[in-house]
Amino acid sequence: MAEAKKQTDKRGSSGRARLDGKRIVQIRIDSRPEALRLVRAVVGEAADLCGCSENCVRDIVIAVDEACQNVIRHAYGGRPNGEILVDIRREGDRIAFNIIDFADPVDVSKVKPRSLEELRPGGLGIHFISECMDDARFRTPPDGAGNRLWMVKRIE
Amino acid sequence: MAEAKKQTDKRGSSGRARLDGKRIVQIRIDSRPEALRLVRAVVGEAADLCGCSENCVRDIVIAVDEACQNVIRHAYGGRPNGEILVDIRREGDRIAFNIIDFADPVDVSKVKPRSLEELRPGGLGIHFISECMDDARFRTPPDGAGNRLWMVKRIE
Amino acid sequence: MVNCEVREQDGIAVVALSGDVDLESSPRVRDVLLDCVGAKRPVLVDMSRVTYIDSSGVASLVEAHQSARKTKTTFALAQVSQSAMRVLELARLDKVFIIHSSLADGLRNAG
Amino acid sequence: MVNCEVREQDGIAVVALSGDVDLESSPRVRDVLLDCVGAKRPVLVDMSRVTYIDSSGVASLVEAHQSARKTKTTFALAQVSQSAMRVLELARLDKVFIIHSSLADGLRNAG
Ligand SMILES: Nc1ncnc2c1ncn2[C@@H]1O[C@H](COP(=O)(O)OP(=O)(O)O)[C@@H](O)[C@H]1O
Ligand SMILES: Nc1ncnc2c1ncn2[C@@H]1O[C@H](COP(=O)(O)OP(=O)(O)O)[C@@H](O)[C@H]1O
Repeated sequence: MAEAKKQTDKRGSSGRARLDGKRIVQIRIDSRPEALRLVRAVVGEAADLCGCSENCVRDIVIAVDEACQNVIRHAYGGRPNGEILVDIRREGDRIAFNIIDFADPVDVSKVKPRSLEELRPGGLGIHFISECMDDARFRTPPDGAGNRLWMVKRIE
Repeated sequence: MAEAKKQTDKRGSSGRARLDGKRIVQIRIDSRPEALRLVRAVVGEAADLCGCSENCVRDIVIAVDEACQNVIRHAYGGRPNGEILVDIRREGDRIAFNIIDFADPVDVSKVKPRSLEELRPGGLGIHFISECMDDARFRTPPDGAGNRLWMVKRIE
Repeated sequence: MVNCEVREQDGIAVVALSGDVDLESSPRVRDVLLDCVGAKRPVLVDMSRVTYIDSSGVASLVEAHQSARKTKTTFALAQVSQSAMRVLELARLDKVFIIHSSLADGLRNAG
Repeated sequence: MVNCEVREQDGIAVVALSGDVDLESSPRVRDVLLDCVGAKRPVLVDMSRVTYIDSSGVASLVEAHQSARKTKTTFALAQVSQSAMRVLELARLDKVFIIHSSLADGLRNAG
Protein backbone atom coordinates (compact mmCIF):
# COMPACT_ATOMS: atom_id res chain seq x y z
CA MET A 1 0.00 0.00 0.00
CA ALA A 2 1.36 3.41 -0.94
CA GLU A 3 2.34 5.51 2.03
CA ALA A 4 0.29 8.56 2.95
CA LYS A 5 1.13 11.62 0.90
CA LYS A 6 0.01 14.00 3.59
CA GLN A 7 1.19 17.11 1.82
CA THR A 8 -1.03 16.51 -1.20
CA ASP A 9 -4.29 16.05 0.73
CA LYS A 10 -6.90 18.72 0.29
CA ARG A 11 -7.95 20.46 3.46
CA GLY A 12 -11.02 22.49 4.36
CA SER A 13 -10.78 25.93 5.92
CA SER A 14 -10.46 24.42 9.40
CA GLY A 15 -7.44 22.33 8.41
CA ARG A 16 -9.69 19.28 8.43
CA ALA A 17 -8.90 16.75 5.71
CA ARG A 18 -11.67 17.06 3.16
CA LEU A 19 -13.16 13.93 1.69
CA ASP A 20 -13.54 14.21 -2.08
CA GLY A 21 -16.60 13.36 -4.10
CA LYS A 22 -20.33 13.26 -3.56
CA ARG A 23 -21.30 11.30 -0.49
CA ILE A 24 -23.50 8.27 -1.03
CA VAL A 25 -23.70 6.98 2.52
CA GLN A 26 -21.80 6.88 5.78
CA ILE A 27 -21.99 4.12 8.37
CA ARG A 28 -20.64 4.14 11.90
CA ILE A 29 -20.07 0.95 13.88
CA ASP A 30 -18.26 -0.16 17.00
CA SER A 31 -15.06 -2.17 16.55
CA ARG A 32 -16.83 -5.49 16.98
CA PRO A 33 -16.61 -8.48 14.63
CA GLU A 34 -20.39 -8.88 14.57
CA ALA A 35 -20.82 -5.39 13.15
CA LEU A 36 -18.96 -6.32 9.96
CA ARG A 37 -22.06 -7.74 8.36
CA LEU A 38 -23.80 -4.40 8.75
CA VAL A 39 -20.93 -2.86 6.81
CA ARG A 40 -21.04 -5.55 4.13
CA ALA A 41 -24.79 -5.07 3.69
CA VAL A 42 -24.62 -1.33 3.16
CA VAL A 43 -21.43 -1.41 1.09
CA GLY A 44 -22.88 -4.07 -1.21
CA GLU A 45 -26.09 -2.09 -1.71
CA ALA A 46 -24.18 1.14 -2.31
CA ALA A 47 -21.93 -0.45 -4.94
CA ASP A 48 -24.95 -1.98 -6.63
CA LEU A 49 -26.75 1.38 -6.53
CA CYS A 50 -23.76 2.95 -8.32
CA GLY A 51 -24.12 0.43 -11.13
CA CYS A 52 -21.29 -1.98 -10.29
CA SER A 53 -21.48 -5.47 -11.74
CA GLU A 54 -21.91 -8.45 -9.43
CA ASN A 55 -18.17 -9.20 -9.51
CA CYS A 56 -17.28 -5.59 -8.85
CA VAL A 57 -19.69 -5.49 -5.89
CA ARG A 58 -18.14 -8.69 -4.54
CA ASP A 59 -14.61 -7.31 -4.69
CA ILE A 60 -15.62 -4.05 -3.05
CA VAL A 61 -17.31 -5.90 -0.20
CA ILE A 62 -14.20 -8.03 0.33
CA ALA A 63 -11.87 -5.04 0.45
CA VAL A 64 -14.00 -2.94 2.80
CA ASP A 65 -14.60 -5.91 5.11
CA GLU A 66 -10.86 -6.66 5.28
CA ALA A 67 -10.02 -3.03 5.93
CA CYS A 68 -12.51 -2.86 8.82
CA GLN A 69 -11.21 -6.17 10.18
CA ASN A 70 -7.70 -4.74 10.27
CA VAL A 71 -8.94 -1.72 12.16
CA ILE A 72 -10.61 -4.00 14.71
CA ARG A 73 -7.64 -6.35 15.11
CA HIS A 74 -4.69 -4.02 14.66
CA ALA A 75 -5.60 -0.35 15.10
CA TYR A 76 -7.85 -1.09 18.10
CA GLY A 77 -5.97 -4.27 19.09
CA GLY A 78 -9.21 -6.17 19.52
CA ARG A 79 -10.86 -3.61 21.84
CA PRO A 80 -14.58 -3.62 21.04
CA ASN A 81 -15.33 -0.05 22.12
CA GLY A 82 -13.63 1.84 19.31
CA GLU A 83 -15.54 3.53 16.51
CA ILE A 84 -15.19 2.89 12.80
CA LEU A 85 -16.64 5.24 10.22
CA VAL A 86 -17.04 4.02 6.66
CA ASP A 87 -17.71 6.90 4.28
CA ILE A 88 -18.69 6.06 0.70
CA ARG A 89 -18.48 8.68 -2.05
CA ARG A 90 -18.84 8.88 -5.76
CA GLU A 91 -15.88 10.43 -7.60
CA GLY A 92 -16.85 10.48 -11.28
CA ASP A 93 -16.67 6.91 -12.54
CA ARG A 94 -15.12 5.65 -9.32
CA ILE A 95 -16.36 4.96 -5.82
CA ALA A 96 -14.18 6.05 -2.90
CA PHE A 97 -14.30 4.31 0.46
CA ASN A 98 -12.81 6.03 3.49
CA ILE A 99 -12.28 3.79 6.50
CA ILE A 100 -11.75 6.08 9.45
CA ASP A 101 -10.80 5.07 12.99
CA PHE A 102 -10.10 6.93 16.23
CA ALA A 103 -7.21 4.77 17.41
CA ASP A 104 -3.57 5.88 17.69
CA PRO A 105 -1.93 6.68 14.36
CA VAL A 106 -0.63 3.55 12.68
CA ASP A 107 2.96 3.06 11.47
CA VAL A 108 1.99 2.74 7.83
CA SER A 109 5.39 1.30 6.86
CA LYS A 110 4.36 -1.87 8.72
CA VAL A 111 1.15 -2.29 6.77
CA LYS A 112 2.16 -4.50 3.89
CA PRO A 113 1.24 -7.81 2.33
CA ARG A 114 3.30 -10.96 2.85
CA SER A 115 4.43 -13.29 0.09
CA LEU A 116 1.78 -15.83 -0.83
CA GLU A 117 4.42 -18.46 -1.60
CA GLU A 118 4.52 -19.46 2.02
CA LEU A 119 1.45 -21.49 3.08
CA ARG A 120 0.30 -20.25 6.48
CA PRO A 121 -2.89 -19.00 8.09
CA GLY A 122 -3.34 -15.22 8.17
CA GLY A 123 -1.66 -12.32 6.48
CA LEU A 124 -4.02 -12.05 3.51
CA GLY A 125 -6.03 -8.90 4.21
CA ILE A 126 -3.74 -6.30 2.63
CA HIS A 127 -3.23 -8.54 -0.38
CA PHE A 128 -7.01 -8.88 -0.83
CA ILE A 129 -7.42 -5.11 -0.57
CA SER A 130 -4.81 -4.37 -3.25
CA GLU A 131 -6.21 -7.01 -5.58
CA CYS A 132 -9.82 -5.94 -5.15
CA MET A 133 -9.37 -2.16 -5.29
CA ASP A 134 -7.80 0.08 -7.92
CA ASP A 135 -5.94 2.10 -5.32
CA ALA A 136 -5.64 2.08 -1.53
CA ARG A 137 -3.54 4.16 0.81
CA PHE A 138 -3.49 5.88 4.16
CA ARG A 139 -4.30 9.57 3.89
CA THR A 140 -4.66 12.43 6.35
CA PRO A 141 -7.57 11.62 8.67
CA PRO A 142 -10.22 14.21 9.57
CA ASP A 143 -9.66 16.18 12.79
CA GLY A 144 -10.03 14.02 15.86
CA ALA A 145 -9.65 10.76 13.94
CA GLY A 146 -6.65 8.45 14.15
CA ASN A 147 -6.34 6.96 10.70
CA ARG A 148 -7.98 7.09 7.31
CA LEU A 149 -7.57 4.36 4.74
CA TRP A 150 -8.75 5.62 1.36
CA MET A 151 -9.63 3.05 -1.29
CA VAL A 152 -11.11 3.56 -4.75
CA LYS A 153 -12.69 1.28 -7.28
CA ARG A 154 -13.68 2.05 -10.84
CA ILE A 155 -17.35 1.25 -11.46
CA GLU A 156 -17.56 -1.60 -13.91
CA MET B 1 -48.20 9.47 17.44
CA ALA B 2 -47.68 10.86 20.93
CA GLU B 3 -46.44 14.44 21.03
CA ALA B 4 -42.87 15.16 22.13
CA LYS B 5 -42.46 15.30 25.88
CA LYS B 6 -39.50 17.59 25.69
CA GLN B 7 -39.23 18.14 29.42
CA THR B 8 -38.70 14.45 30.17
CA ASP B 9 -35.86 13.94 27.68
CA LYS B 10 -32.46 13.21 29.15
CA ARG B 11 -29.77 15.69 28.22
CA GLY B 12 -25.99 15.49 28.30
CA SER B 13 -23.85 18.12 30.02
CA SER B 14 -23.90 20.29 26.89
CA GLY B 15 -27.71 20.38 26.83
CA ARG B 16 -27.60 18.00 23.89
CA ALA B 17 -30.40 15.42 23.86
CA ARG B 18 -28.81 12.14 24.81
CA LEU B 19 -29.79 9.01 22.93
CA ASP B 20 -30.43 6.11 25.29
CA GLY B 21 -29.06 2.61 24.97
CA LYS B 22 -26.02 0.94 23.48
CA ARG B 23 -25.44 1.96 19.89
CA ILE B 24 -25.49 -0.82 17.33
CA VAL B 25 -25.00 1.23 14.18
CA GLN B 26 -25.61 4.66 12.70
CA ILE B 27 -26.20 5.40 9.04
CA ARG B 28 -26.23 8.79 7.33
CA ILE B 29 -27.83 9.31 3.94
CA ASP B 30 -28.95 12.18 1.76
CA SER B 31 -32.69 12.82 1.45
CA ARG B 32 -32.98 10.88 -1.80
CA PRO B 33 -35.45 8.07 -2.55
CA GLU B 34 -32.69 5.82 -3.91
CA ALA B 35 -30.88 5.89 -0.57
CA LEU B 36 -33.78 4.17 1.18
CA ARG B 37 -32.58 0.75 0.17
CA LEU B 38 -29.28 1.38 1.93
CA VAL B 39 -31.26 2.10 5.08
CA ARG B 40 -33.42 -1.00 4.64
CA ALA B 41 -30.33 -3.18 4.18
CA VAL B 42 -28.59 -2.03 7.33
CA VAL B 43 -31.76 -1.88 9.44
CA GLY B 44 -32.71 -5.41 8.42
CA GLU B 45 -29.25 -6.76 9.27
CA ALA B 46 -29.19 -4.91 12.57
CA ALA B 47 -32.59 -6.26 13.62
CA ASP B 48 -31.52 -9.77 12.62
CA LEU B 49 -28.25 -9.36 14.55
CA CYS B 50 -30.30 -8.46 17.66
CA GLY B 51 -32.19 -11.73 17.36
CA CYS B 52 -35.47 -10.50 15.89
CA SER B 53 -37.64 -13.05 14.08
CA GLU B 54 -38.25 -12.72 10.36
CA ASN B 55 -41.63 -11.05 10.95
CA CYS B 56 -40.19 -8.67 13.49
CA VAL B 57 -37.36 -7.73 11.10
CA ARG B 58 -39.93 -7.12 8.35
CA ASP B 59 -42.02 -4.79 10.51
CA ILE B 60 -38.97 -2.85 11.65
CA VAL B 61 -37.82 -2.36 8.07
CA ILE B 62 -41.27 -1.11 7.07
CA ALA B 63 -41.45 1.41 9.91
CA VAL B 64 -37.95 2.83 9.43
CA ASP B 65 -38.41 3.08 5.67
CA GLU B 66 -41.72 4.93 6.08
CA ALA B 67 -40.21 7.27 8.65
CA CYS B 68 -37.33 8.14 6.32
CA GLN B 69 -39.75 8.59 3.42
CA ASN B 70 -41.72 11.09 5.44
CA VAL B 71 -38.56 13.02 6.20
CA ILE B 72 -37.73 13.12 2.48
CA ARG B 73 -41.23 14.12 1.36
CA HIS B 74 -42.43 16.30 4.22
CA ALA B 75 -39.58 17.55 6.43
CA TYR B 76 -37.34 18.28 3.42
CA GLY B 77 -40.26 18.79 1.00
CA GLY B 78 -38.59 16.61 -1.61
CA ARG B 79 -35.23 18.46 -1.57
CA PRO B 80 -32.55 15.85 -2.19
CA ASN B 81 -29.70 17.61 -0.38
CA GLY B 82 -30.84 17.19 3.21
CA GLU B 83 -29.23 14.73 5.59
CA ILE B 84 -30.93 11.90 7.43
CA LEU B 85 -29.28 10.11 10.31
CA VAL B 86 -30.64 6.75 11.42
CA ASP B 87 -29.26 5.74 14.80
CA ILE B 88 -29.99 2.23 16.04
CA ARG B 89 -29.53 1.30 19.69
CA ARG B 90 -30.21 -1.57 21.97
CA GLU B 91 -32.24 -0.75 25.09
CA GLY B 92 -32.52 -3.99 27.07
CA ASP B 93 -34.96 -6.23 25.21
CA ARG B 94 -35.93 -3.47 22.78
CA ILE B 95 -34.31 -1.80 19.80
CA ALA B 96 -34.59 1.96 19.50
CA PHE B 97 -34.45 3.73 16.16
CA ASN B 98 -33.83 7.47 16.06
CA ILE B 99 -34.60 9.12 12.74
CA ILE B 100 -32.91 12.50 12.82
CA ASP B 101 -33.16 15.26 10.22
CA PHE B 102 -31.76 18.78 9.87
CA ALA B 103 -34.87 20.37 8.39
CA ASP B 104 -37.05 22.98 10.10
CA PRO B 105 -38.88 21.72 13.17
CA VAL B 106 -42.08 19.95 12.24
CA ASP B 107 -45.52 20.79 13.64
CA VAL B 108 -46.01 17.42 15.31
CA SER B 109 -49.74 18.00 15.80
CA LYS B 110 -50.10 17.59 12.02
CA VAL B 111 -48.37 14.24 11.96
CA LYS B 112 -51.20 11.79 12.32
CA PRO B 113 -52.74 8.84 10.54
CA ARG B 114 -55.91 9.14 8.47
CA SER B 115 -58.87 6.79 8.72
CA LEU B 116 -58.43 3.68 6.61
CA GLU B 117 -62.17 3.53 5.87
CA GLU B 118 -61.74 5.90 2.98
CA LEU B 119 -60.11 4.22 -0.04
CA ARG B 120 -57.54 6.60 -1.49
CA PRO B 121 -53.89 6.54 -2.46
CA GLY B 122 -51.42 7.81 0.17
CA GLY B 123 -51.69 8.60 3.85
CA LEU B 124 -50.55 5.22 5.12
CA GLY B 125 -47.03 5.87 6.48
CA ILE B 126 -47.92 6.96 10.02
CA HIS B 127 -50.40 4.13 10.29
CA PHE B 128 -47.73 1.60 9.22
CA ILE B 129 -45.30 3.03 11.75
CA SER B 130 -47.73 2.75 14.66
CA GLU B 131 -48.74 -0.77 13.68
CA CYS B 132 -45.17 -2.00 13.18
CA MET B 133 -43.53 -0.40 16.21
CA ASP B 134 -44.33 -0.64 19.92
CA ASP B 135 -43.92 3.10 20.41
CA ALA B 136 -43.08 6.07 18.19
CA ARG B 137 -42.94 9.78 18.96
CA PHE B 138 -41.06 12.95 18.24
CA ARG B 139 -38.49 13.75 20.92
CA THR B 140 -35.93 16.50 21.47
CA PRO B 141 -33.41 16.34 18.63
CA PRO B 142 -29.66 16.57 19.24
CA ASP B 143 -28.08 20.05 18.94
CA GLY B 144 -28.06 21.28 15.38
CA ALA B 145 -30.69 18.81 14.23
CA GLY B 146 -34.26 19.68 13.25
CA ASN B 147 -36.33 16.71 14.31
CA ARG B 148 -35.94 13.35 15.96
CA LEU B 149 -38.50 10.60 15.58
CA TRP B 150 -37.87 7.92 18.20
CA MET B 151 -39.33 4.46 17.62
CA VAL B 152 -38.91 1.29 19.66
CA LYS B 153 -39.64 -2.34 19.01
CA ARG B 154 -39.48 -5.23 21.43
CA ILE B 155 -37.18 -7.98 20.13
CA GLU B 156 -39.28 -11.06 19.41
CA MET C 1 -34.54 -1.79 -8.38
CA VAL C 2 -37.93 -2.91 -9.63
CA ASN C 3 -38.65 -4.77 -12.80
CA CYS C 4 -42.10 -4.58 -14.48
CA GLU C 5 -42.71 -7.12 -17.20
CA VAL C 6 -45.99 -6.88 -19.10
CA ARG C 7 -47.20 -9.75 -21.22
CA GLU C 8 -50.51 -10.55 -22.87
CA GLN C 9 -52.08 -13.90 -21.95
CA ASP C 10 -55.63 -14.97 -22.98
CA GLY C 11 -56.54 -11.31 -23.52
CA ILE C 12 -55.33 -10.38 -20.05
CA ALA C 13 -52.43 -8.03 -19.35
CA VAL C 14 -50.22 -9.85 -16.86
CA VAL C 15 -47.84 -7.46 -15.07
CA ALA C 16 -45.03 -9.29 -13.28
CA LEU C 17 -43.38 -7.08 -10.68
CA SER C 18 -40.06 -8.09 -9.18
CA GLY C 19 -37.78 -6.43 -6.67
CA ASP C 20 -38.46 -3.56 -4.29
CA VAL C 21 -41.42 -1.28 -4.98
CA ASP C 22 -40.42 1.77 -2.98
CA LEU C 23 -40.41 5.55 -3.10
CA GLU C 24 -37.82 5.43 -5.87
CA SER C 25 -39.46 2.84 -8.09
CA SER C 26 -43.19 3.20 -7.42
CA PRO C 27 -43.72 6.07 -9.95
CA ARG C 28 -42.68 3.66 -12.70
CA VAL C 29 -44.93 0.92 -11.38
CA ARG C 30 -47.79 3.40 -11.21
CA ASP C 31 -47.27 4.41 -14.87
CA VAL C 32 -47.16 0.82 -16.07
CA LEU C 33 -50.28 -0.15 -14.10
CA LEU C 34 -52.30 2.89 -15.22
CA ASP C 35 -51.25 2.28 -18.83
CA CYS C 36 -52.44 -1.30 -18.67
CA VAL C 37 -55.73 -0.36 -17.00
CA GLY C 38 -56.18 2.44 -19.56
CA ALA C 39 -55.94 -0.11 -22.38
CA LYS C 40 -59.22 -1.55 -21.01
CA ARG C 41 -58.08 -5.12 -20.82
CA PRO C 42 -58.30 -7.01 -17.55
CA VAL C 43 -55.07 -6.54 -15.56
CA LEU C 44 -53.51 -9.21 -13.36
CA VAL C 45 -50.46 -8.26 -11.28
CA ASP C 46 -48.12 -11.13 -10.44
CA MET C 47 -46.65 -10.15 -7.06
CA SER C 48 -44.72 -13.35 -6.33
CA ARG C 49 -41.33 -11.72 -6.72
CA VAL C 50 -42.04 -8.48 -4.90
CA THR C 51 -39.34 -8.42 -2.23
CA TYR C 52 -40.58 -5.21 -0.63
CA ILE C 53 -43.43 -2.76 -1.11
CA ASP C 54 -43.93 0.47 0.81
CA SER C 55 -46.85 2.86 1.23
CA SER C 56 -46.03 4.58 -2.08
CA GLY C 57 -46.17 1.23 -3.86
CA VAL C 58 -49.49 0.48 -2.21
CA ALA C 59 -50.71 3.91 -3.35
CA SER C 60 -49.91 2.92 -6.96
CA LEU C 61 -51.98 -0.23 -6.57
CA VAL C 62 -54.87 1.78 -5.09
CA GLU C 63 -54.77 4.23 -7.99
CA ALA C 64 -54.84 1.45 -10.55
CA HIS C 65 -57.67 -0.25 -8.65
CA GLN C 66 -59.72 2.97 -8.63
CA SER C 67 -59.04 3.71 -12.27
CA ALA C 68 -60.13 0.16 -13.18
CA ARG C 69 -63.33 0.59 -11.21
CA LYS C 70 -64.17 3.75 -13.12
CA THR C 71 -63.67 2.09 -16.49
CA LYS C 72 -65.23 -1.19 -15.29
CA THR C 73 -62.05 -3.12 -16.03
CA THR C 74 -60.86 -6.02 -13.86
CA PHE C 75 -57.82 -5.27 -11.72
CA ALA C 76 -56.52 -8.16 -9.61
CA LEU C 77 -53.39 -9.35 -7.84
CA ALA C 78 -52.00 -12.87 -7.88
CA GLN C 79 -49.61 -14.88 -5.69
CA VAL C 80 -48.73 -11.99 -3.42
CA SER C 81 -45.39 -12.56 -1.68
CA GLN C 82 -45.42 -12.82 2.11
CA SER C 83 -43.73 -9.50 2.59
CA ALA C 84 -46.13 -7.69 0.23
CA MET C 85 -49.10 -9.39 1.91
CA ARG C 86 -48.02 -8.05 5.28
CA VAL C 87 -48.14 -4.52 3.87
CA LEU C 88 -51.55 -5.04 2.23
CA GLU C 89 -52.85 -6.31 5.56
CA LEU C 90 -51.43 -3.29 7.39
CA ALA C 91 -53.24 -1.09 4.86
CA ARG C 92 -56.46 -3.15 5.32
CA LEU C 93 -56.43 -3.71 1.57
CA ASP C 94 -56.26 -7.50 1.68
CA LYS C 95 -60.08 -7.42 1.76
CA VAL C 96 -60.43 -4.65 -0.82
CA PHE C 97 -58.27 -5.93 -3.65
CA ILE C 98 -59.11 -9.06 -5.60
CA ILE C 99 -56.28 -11.41 -4.68
CA HIS C 100 -55.74 -14.82 -6.31
CA SER C 101 -53.45 -17.36 -4.71
CA SER C 102 -52.22 -18.61 -8.10
CA LEU C 103 -51.66 -17.06 -11.48
CA ALA C 104 -53.82 -19.77 -13.09
CA ASP C 105 -56.69 -18.83 -10.78
CA GLY C 106 -56.23 -15.21 -11.68
CA LEU C 107 -56.24 -15.91 -15.41
CA ARG C 108 -59.39 -18.05 -15.12
CA ASN C 109 -61.25 -15.36 -13.19
CA ALA C 110 -59.98 -12.12 -14.63
CA GLY C 111 -61.20 -12.57 -18.22
CA MET D 1 -24.30 -16.16 11.03
CA VAL D 2 -22.64 -19.38 9.96
CA ASN D 3 -24.03 -22.85 10.28
CA CYS D 4 -21.69 -25.89 10.43
CA GLU D 5 -23.39 -29.24 9.99
CA VAL D 6 -21.21 -32.33 10.37
CA ARG D 7 -22.43 -35.70 9.16
CA GLU D 8 -20.72 -39.05 8.57
CA GLN D 9 -21.05 -40.51 5.08
CA ASP D 10 -19.15 -43.60 3.87
CA GLY D 11 -16.59 -43.09 6.64
CA ILE D 12 -16.05 -39.48 5.61
CA ALA D 13 -16.84 -36.46 7.78
CA VAL D 14 -18.85 -34.12 5.58
CA VAL D 15 -18.90 -30.57 6.96
CA ALA D 16 -21.59 -28.42 5.36
CA LEU D 17 -20.93 -24.73 5.93
CA SER D 18 -23.66 -22.21 5.24
CA GLY D 19 -23.81 -18.47 5.62
CA ASP D 20 -21.04 -15.94 6.12
CA VAL D 21 -17.67 -17.18 7.38
CA ASP D 22 -16.23 -13.95 8.75
CA LEU D 23 -14.20 -12.57 11.64
CA GLU D 24 -17.13 -13.27 13.96
CA SER D 25 -17.89 -16.82 12.90
CA SER D 26 -14.55 -18.21 11.68
CA PRO D 27 -13.33 -19.26 15.16
CA ARG D 28 -16.26 -21.67 15.34
CA VAL D 29 -15.59 -22.98 11.82
CA ARG D 30 -11.93 -23.45 12.77
CA ASP D 31 -12.85 -25.50 15.86
CA VAL D 32 -15.23 -27.74 13.93
CA LEU D 33 -12.74 -28.35 11.13
CA LEU D 34 -9.82 -29.08 13.47
CA ASP D 35 -12.02 -31.44 15.51
CA CYS D 36 -12.98 -33.35 12.39
CA VAL D 37 -9.41 -33.51 11.12
CA GLY D 38 -8.28 -34.60 14.61
CA ALA D 39 -10.65 -37.55 14.49
CA LYS D 40 -8.47 -38.86 11.65
CA ARG D 41 -11.23 -39.49 9.19
CA PRO D 42 -11.13 -37.91 5.76
CA VAL D 43 -12.85 -34.51 5.84
CA LEU D 44 -14.88 -33.05 2.99
CA VAL D 45 -16.16 -29.48 3.33
CA ASP D 46 -19.33 -28.70 1.38
CA MET D 47 -18.98 -25.00 0.50
CA SER D 48 -22.00 -24.67 -1.76
CA ARG D 49 -23.92 -22.48 0.67
CA VAL D 50 -21.08 -20.25 1.79
CA THR D 51 -22.39 -16.78 1.01
CA TYR D 52 -19.20 -14.99 2.08
CA ILE D 53 -15.76 -15.94 3.36
CA ASP D 54 -13.06 -13.53 4.46
CA SER D 55 -9.34 -13.88 5.16
CA SER D 56 -10.01 -15.21 8.66
CA GLY D 57 -12.24 -17.93 7.20
CA VAL D 58 -9.55 -18.79 4.68
CA ALA D 59 -7.06 -18.97 7.57
CA SER D 60 -9.28 -21.60 9.24
CA LEU D 61 -9.25 -23.67 6.06
CA VAL D 62 -5.45 -23.35 5.81
CA GLU D 63 -5.04 -24.49 9.41
CA ALA D 64 -7.24 -27.52 8.86
CA HIS D 65 -5.37 -28.31 5.64
CA GLN D 66 -2.01 -28.17 7.42
CA SER D 67 -3.21 -30.22 10.35
CA ALA D 68 -4.55 -32.87 7.94
CA ARG D 69 -1.20 -32.98 6.16
CA LYS D 70 0.62 -33.65 9.40
CA THR D 71 -1.66 -36.52 10.31
CA LYS D 72 -1.87 -37.75 6.71
CA THR D 73 -5.64 -37.30 6.65
CA THR D 74 -7.50 -36.18 3.52
CA PHE D 75 -8.89 -32.63 3.67
CA ALA D 76 -10.85 -31.48 0.64
CA LEU D 77 -13.44 -28.93 -0.40
CA ALA D 78 -16.48 -29.58 -2.58
CA GLN D 79 -18.80 -27.42 -4.70
CA VAL D 80 -17.28 -24.13 -3.66
CA SER D 81 -19.73 -21.26 -4.16
CA GLN D 82 -18.73 -18.53 -6.62
CA SER D 83 -18.12 -15.97 -3.96
CA ALA D 84 -15.93 -18.32 -1.89
CA MET D 85 -14.02 -19.35 -5.03
CA ARG D 86 -13.17 -15.72 -5.75
CA VAL D 87 -11.56 -15.46 -2.30
CA LEU D 88 -9.64 -18.75 -2.70
CA GLU D 89 -8.33 -17.46 -6.02
CA LEU D 90 -7.28 -14.16 -4.45
CA ALA D 91 -5.37 -16.16 -1.82
CA ARG D 92 -3.85 -18.37 -4.56
CA LEU D 93 -5.27 -21.36 -2.72
CA ASP D 94 -7.41 -22.66 -5.56
CA LYS D 95 -4.34 -24.63 -6.69
CA VAL D 96 -3.31 -25.68 -3.15
CA PHE D 97 -6.54 -27.12 -1.79
CA ILE D 98 -8.13 -30.25 -3.20
CA ILE D 99 -11.38 -28.94 -4.68
CA HIS D 100 -14.13 -31.18 -6.07
CA SER D 101 -16.83 -29.74 -8.24
CA SER D 102 -19.48 -32.08 -6.79
CA LEU D 103 -20.06 -33.71 -3.43
CA ALA D 104 -20.28 -37.13 -5.12
CA ASP D 105 -16.84 -36.59 -6.65
CA GLY D 106 -15.49 -35.61 -3.29
CA LEU D 107 -16.97 -38.65 -1.57
CA ARG D 108 -15.56 -40.99 -4.24
CA ASN D 109 -12.08 -39.53 -3.96
CA ALA D 110 -11.75 -38.64 -0.28
CA GLY D 111 -12.06 -42.16 1.16
N1 LIG E 1 -5.47 -0.85 10.20
C1 LIG E 1 -4.26 -1.30 10.59
N2 LIG E 1 -3.67 -0.77 11.66
C2 LIG E 1 -2.46 -1.19 12.06
N3 LIG E 1 -1.76 -2.16 11.44
C3 LIG E 1 -2.29 -2.74 10.37
C4 LIG E 1 -3.57 -2.34 9.87
N4 LIG E 1 -3.84 -3.08 8.79
C5 LIG E 1 -2.80 -3.91 8.62
N5 LIG E 1 -1.85 -3.73 9.55
C6 LIG E 1 -0.54 -4.42 9.65
O1 LIG E 1 -0.31 -5.08 8.40
C7 LIG E 1 -0.14 -6.48 8.59
C8 LIG E 1 -0.69 -7.26 7.43
O2 LIG E 1 -2.11 -7.18 7.43
P1 LIG E 1 -2.98 -8.29 6.72
O3 LIG E 1 -2.44 -8.52 5.35
O4 LIG E 1 -4.40 -7.86 6.79
O5 LIG E 1 -2.77 -9.63 7.53
P2 LIG E 1 -3.04 -9.98 9.07
O6 LIG E 1 -3.91 -8.92 9.60
O7 LIG E 1 -3.68 -11.32 9.05
O8 LIG E 1 -1.67 -9.99 9.70
C9 LIG E 1 -0.77 -6.80 9.92
O9 LIG E 1 -0.21 -7.92 10.56
C10 LIG E 1 -0.53 -5.51 10.71
O10 LIG E 1 0.74 -5.51 11.29
N1 LIG F 1 -41.36 13.75 9.01
C1 LIG F 1 -42.45 14.53 8.81
N2 LIG F 1 -42.32 15.86 8.73
C2 LIG F 1 -43.38 16.65 8.52
N3 LIG F 1 -44.63 16.19 8.37
C3 LIG F 1 -44.84 14.87 8.43
C4 LIG F 1 -43.76 13.97 8.65
N4 LIG F 1 -44.27 12.73 8.67
C5 LIG F 1 -45.59 12.86 8.46
N5 LIG F 1 -45.96 14.13 8.33
C6 LIG F 1 -47.34 14.64 8.11
O1 LIG F 1 -48.26 13.60 8.46
C7 LIG F 1 -49.13 13.28 7.36
C8 LIG F 1 -49.43 11.79 7.31
O2 LIG F 1 -48.26 11.05 6.94
P1 LIG F 1 -48.38 9.63 6.30
O3 LIG F 1 -49.32 8.82 7.10
O4 LIG F 1 -47.01 9.08 6.16
O5 LIG F 1 -49.04 9.82 4.86
P2 LIG F 1 -48.58 10.70 3.62
O6 LIG F 1 -47.15 11.01 3.83
O7 LIG F 1 -48.81 9.82 2.44
O8 LIG F 1 -49.45 11.90 3.61
C9 LIG F 1 -48.39 13.80 6.14
O9 LIG F 1 -49.24 14.11 5.09
C10 LIG F 1 -47.65 15.01 6.69
O10 LIG F 1 -48.49 16.13 6.72
